[in-house]
Amino acid sequence: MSIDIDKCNGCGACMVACAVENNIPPAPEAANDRKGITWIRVYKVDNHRAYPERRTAFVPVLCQQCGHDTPCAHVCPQQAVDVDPATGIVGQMPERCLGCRYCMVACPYHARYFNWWDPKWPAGMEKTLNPDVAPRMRGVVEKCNFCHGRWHAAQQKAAAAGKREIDAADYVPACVEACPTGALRFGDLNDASTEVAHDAQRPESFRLLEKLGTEPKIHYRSQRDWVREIASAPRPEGKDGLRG
Amino acid sequence: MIRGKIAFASGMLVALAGGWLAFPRILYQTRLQPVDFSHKVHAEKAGAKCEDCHSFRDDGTYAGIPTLDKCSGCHAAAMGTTAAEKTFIDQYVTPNREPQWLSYARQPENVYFSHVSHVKLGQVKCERCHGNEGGTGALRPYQQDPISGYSRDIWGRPVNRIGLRTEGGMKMDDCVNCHRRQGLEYSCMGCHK
Amino acid sequence: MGFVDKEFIARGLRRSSTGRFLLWILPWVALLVFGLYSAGLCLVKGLNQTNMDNRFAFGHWIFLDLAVIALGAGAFFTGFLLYILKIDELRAVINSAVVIGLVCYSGAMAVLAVDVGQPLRAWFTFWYPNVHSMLTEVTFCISCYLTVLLIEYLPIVLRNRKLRDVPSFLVFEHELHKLVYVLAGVGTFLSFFHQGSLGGLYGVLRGRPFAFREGLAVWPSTFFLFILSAAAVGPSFILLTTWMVEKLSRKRLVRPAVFGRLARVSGLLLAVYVLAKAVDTLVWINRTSPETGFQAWQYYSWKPFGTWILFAEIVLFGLLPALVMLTPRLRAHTGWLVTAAAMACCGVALNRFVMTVQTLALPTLSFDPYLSYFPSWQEIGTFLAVVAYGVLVYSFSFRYFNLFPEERELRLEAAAQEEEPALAGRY
Amino acid sequence: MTTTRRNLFKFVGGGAAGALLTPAPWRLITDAALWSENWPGIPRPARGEIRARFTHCTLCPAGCAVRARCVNGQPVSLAGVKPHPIGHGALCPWGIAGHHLPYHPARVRQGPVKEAVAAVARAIAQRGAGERVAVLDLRPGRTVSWTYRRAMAAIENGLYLTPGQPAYSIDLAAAKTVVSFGAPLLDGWGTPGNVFAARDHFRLIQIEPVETRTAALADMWLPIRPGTESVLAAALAGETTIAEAARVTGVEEEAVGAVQEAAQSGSAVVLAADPGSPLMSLNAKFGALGRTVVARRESPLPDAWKKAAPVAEMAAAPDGAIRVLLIDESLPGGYVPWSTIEPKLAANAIVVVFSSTSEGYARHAQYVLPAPVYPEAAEDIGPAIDTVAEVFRIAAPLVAPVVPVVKPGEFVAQMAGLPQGDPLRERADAIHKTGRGALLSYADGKSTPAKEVTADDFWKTLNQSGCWMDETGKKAAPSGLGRSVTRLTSHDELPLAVVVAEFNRGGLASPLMSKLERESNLRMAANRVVLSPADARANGIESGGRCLLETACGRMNVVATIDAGVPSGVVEVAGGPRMADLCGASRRARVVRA
Repeated sequence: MSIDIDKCNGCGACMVACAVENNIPPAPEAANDRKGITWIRVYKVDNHRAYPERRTAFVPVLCQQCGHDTPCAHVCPQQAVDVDPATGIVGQMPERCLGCRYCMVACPYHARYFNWWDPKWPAGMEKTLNPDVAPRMRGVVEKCNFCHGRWHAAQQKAAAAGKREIDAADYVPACVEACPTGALRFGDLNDASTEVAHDAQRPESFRLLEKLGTEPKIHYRSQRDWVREIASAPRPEGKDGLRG
Repeated sequence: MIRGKIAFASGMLVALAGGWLAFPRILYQTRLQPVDFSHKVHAEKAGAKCEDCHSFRDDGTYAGIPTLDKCSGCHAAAMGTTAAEKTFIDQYVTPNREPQWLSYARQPENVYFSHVSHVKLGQVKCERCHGNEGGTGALRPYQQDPISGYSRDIWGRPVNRIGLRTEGGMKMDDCVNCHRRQGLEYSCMGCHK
Repeated sequence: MGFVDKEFIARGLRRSSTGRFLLWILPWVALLVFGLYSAGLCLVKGLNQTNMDNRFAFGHWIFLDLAVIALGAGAFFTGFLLYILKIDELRAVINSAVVIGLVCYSGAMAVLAVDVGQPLRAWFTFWYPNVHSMLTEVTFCISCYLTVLLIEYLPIVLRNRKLRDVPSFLVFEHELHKLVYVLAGVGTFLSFFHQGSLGGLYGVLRGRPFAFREGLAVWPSTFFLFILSAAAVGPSFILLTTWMVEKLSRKRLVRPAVFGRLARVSGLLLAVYVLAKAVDTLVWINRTSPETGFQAWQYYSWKPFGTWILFAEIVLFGLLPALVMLTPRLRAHTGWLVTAAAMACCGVALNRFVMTVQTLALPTLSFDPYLSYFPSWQEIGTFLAVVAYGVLVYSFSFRYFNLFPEERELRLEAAAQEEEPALAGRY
Repeated sequence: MTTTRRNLFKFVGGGAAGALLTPAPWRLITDAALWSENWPGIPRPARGEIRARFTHCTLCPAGCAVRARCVNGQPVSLAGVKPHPIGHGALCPWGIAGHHLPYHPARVRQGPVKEAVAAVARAIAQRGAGERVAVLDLRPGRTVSWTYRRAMAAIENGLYLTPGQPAYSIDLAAAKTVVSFGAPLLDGWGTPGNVFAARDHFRLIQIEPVETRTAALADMWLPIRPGTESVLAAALAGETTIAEAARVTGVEEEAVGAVQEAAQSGSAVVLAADPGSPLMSLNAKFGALGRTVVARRESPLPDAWKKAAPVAEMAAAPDGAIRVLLIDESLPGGYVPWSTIEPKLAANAIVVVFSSTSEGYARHAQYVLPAPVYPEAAEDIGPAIDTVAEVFRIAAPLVAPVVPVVKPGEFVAQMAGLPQGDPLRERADAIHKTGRGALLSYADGKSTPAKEVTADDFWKTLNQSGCWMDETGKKAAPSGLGRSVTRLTSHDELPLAVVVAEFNRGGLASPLMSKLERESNLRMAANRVVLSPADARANGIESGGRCLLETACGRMNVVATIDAGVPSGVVEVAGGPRMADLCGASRRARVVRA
């Protein structure tokens, strides 16, 4: 996936679409931005300056689908996390997870979320749940998996046509489909002909905490220098500028 | 001392008897299907083929057990003379009430199973998993494990799956075994949702 | 009840009256009940009862588990010294050590069971183990070692005055005793491993450069540091507890020589540990961390965790107690001895704290805030339950079983000394 | 003595040993784990046939085309319609979760319908001479709006009131430069898809006191002192010197010059946060009229509807004259502060509001009647502010109302004794009769000339999968651009200027909005304000602290966030009815500790 930060206006459509698609319940009253569940979260990032030099950018952060010794996958004690060799997507199995949260500690991108509460929808709203995704139970970890429900549907459609390979057009994650500004793009990075593969090659393209060597598969890009800075490690003097 | 040994042995005996004989009986709760339906009759008399009712939709999804309108198509009025049909028409067709069929082979919610990819791509026969349901004269009672909510067909007949025939169950292990043999085992996400 | 109670107390040992004993355990029982209640809340209502969150996924439970298990290391290490290295003085404290070990490990396991979101599935780790995960290693070793401890605890129980009446028990106990060397060996092996993998738990986190360490083969340096530190403070903790029991029961339980020996072992290992830790830290600051793009200095610029914490961990609670315990003159004073032991224990606890809490508090993404966390009363309560449980198990063991083999002799000697002058006067 | 007891122990021991050799314990352990995977309380999503249905979103005047993914007819997710010439398949977060609204826990579920009908009838009958019956239509330009106007024409002394509706639309595609005075261009203004499709082709100059989402992505953001926009406008118009403007507004001179240059370079357009603001008259100066700012076009009407009450604004209504006020708040739109409405009401006035939320006028009305919510109601949406073509689009209901609702249109029509009928159908037929334009079908993206389909097919397609468009009409210059508003009454004793930084139309929003407001800090919750460190310090407020937002009209409990990105002397707030009522005409406030 590739993300153009200069296009993102931080509307949050991706976050809502994701929650709708993946049957993520609305948070109970007690939840805050550290106990909620947002498989994709758009962070408000700024240049640490005061008014009027302050400039803001919006950075959608979802599971970075790390390719090389995936931090979460190799710490899970009971194989609830795996990396699909075919797609490279990091899968999380809520029904295998025992909720030890070791994977959350291991993830540098905070892209994993724990079900602190039982999933609850307002009366009647459970009618609007997506049949292609199973709701999770309390006490397990979950995360973005590029809308595997849609992946299944695409496969099923292909199978009905007697094909094993899915048609790329049939498989687009909810956030990408929902993005009104076209900041998010999705495709096969290994296929040089795709848009995303091309985006990844651009000079202004970067990945978060690349030096950790986890080979994330989300390629961000921005023309603004200070925005590209966010890819590197934190600088303490900046911390006052951040809103918790 | 000898009395002690007897005590020990008898205790063991009781436990063994309970665990092997009584437990399997009390574990499952048995329910009857709402309608006394005969695949046999429909196949032979009506000459229906499986896919007439258990059909695929255009997007590849599987319709599963047909809904009432499918039945009403023919059974708007009694076609035969059986009591079963009469009750079916009186209780469901006329009031247009969907019968609550009990699905023997319903996988748990977290499983993604695509019939079309197994039947079309994998060339798997229906009987491979469902047995000869289509040839039966009556629907067998539905057995469910109330704790796990699994149908007994999913788990397989033996309570501990000891001495289970290769196609005896539809638990994950059974899927995995077959997929392994064919080298079609990719990732958890392949079959879970 | 009273007379029954008396019958259970070992011959030749003085124990307080049943009434006073009940008085002593009462508050602990109360604490236990409260703790069980808060643990129940976490189990029934879920972990939303805690103050942990997605960013502080590990909380004070994990920190204290690590600390407790490190302190409990006394059990395996004393066994190792006694049965494998044949340091015979330690026979005086081995029983006590076993009980402490048992308490620490079983307590830690209990808390872990509350800590995981789905305890009913915890056994999946045994059924579908991921061999690459340090946590798998920990789970296997700890649960195995817990069984070992139980088997080691059994003879102590069976040697109880009343239970001896059952002949078969006596036989069984005797058979077990033959096993003790094997058990000590197995226990040592298992413990080395899980102490290590507890360290590995953090060392392998390449996503958390503050914790990430290089090492040998699959084991990061923290693996070995944890083993060392645990082995070092184990004896200190035994020393500390024995001393406390002596004070509380107003009895002499072991000879001074035993204290000295424990202190020497502890001090020696601690010194080695401090050295290793220092080297490791330098490598980490100058190589490991910068290579991941994180300058080590910035970890310590997020208040309150300044460099002082590094100093406290290595020098104040590491080097200092090591020196004290290694200097004969200071070691001679019980005061110094106990203080040093206590400091050593604090040092390791602090190390576990840094590894758990500071690791999570520090930001990884440049737009992360620096996080703080304070446990909820349910979390604290749950852990107090473990403390209470520990005190109770130990109190009962101390009352009814012979934890300190030397205690009887020491009493007779003391009595003899009192009678001396009278005899002298006769002739 | 203990043989019996000991044997009992042995019996139990044997039992335990035996049990381990049976399936029971192992099976139970497994079952317990399986139980934890689907234990009670986890809902089971309904399975069934999955099909796409189409409608239009009525949550804002943009009326984006929507493709709903339905399971057995029940919508489970919404998305835009990709091939759409205006929407380009984009939806905003509110629209994406719109299908949750019928089940919203805070929805108004019942109301005193009979009593309301009786009370209104009585009041109309008994009202004195000159006492008015008024409908306040928060979303003018719909077909039902015409029903109201006809009803008000049918009733003597009827008044049809709106929050004000621009007589123009903006042709962004034709614009090379957009000078926006705080219009949330990239965050809810007009039709999202249309704006973003045009975004790459114009230069955006955002003139705004704080850095909103729009300012953050603008090509040029001019931080301006709140309330001094008119001065800058005067300078752009050449009515004052640039130096003077710079002094008053705090915008650098060269910046002002640059804006002037860009604006005069042709094909520029000036936008204002309030579409009716006098700032819009700048467009005449820059020759935008008829090019980027064109006359708004409404789709054809049945001739029978010509007898309709004129459109008036609340401010224009005589004081103390309104005896009966019916407020259609079923669709959130513009909001007239209560402080503006109150003086217009007669002493014994009856206020009836049709709404699904208790947040808006429900707080002031005697009778609150439950209105249908999207996607329950059959509505149509007038052209959006950035729609140049003539359009007619129907929001076909996707679910049956889940609570007993009152349709405001029918209520008013009955009250006024209008002839029965389906206005939407009548209008559709009228449009079809003209034979102009084309019918766009969403299912296949095909567009067929209206004259090639029968009236019934026309109606069917409009309701199931499409809209009517006519792009052939000529661009005309709008009239009455920008009304002169009553001077803002400024309360100088209040230290802080209120700036609405979070665009919020009010009305119900999906519970999933918690993802944006509470589970992340992406959007400002209604009860939050943002202050500069200086002002926070001055009032002893710490970040996350509870405090009171005080204005001339009242006070409100809020939670403060401190951000160095906010200029001192400014308090950022989230919009919405409560805030509108709180601020009233003035835009100044004070924040104190609670």
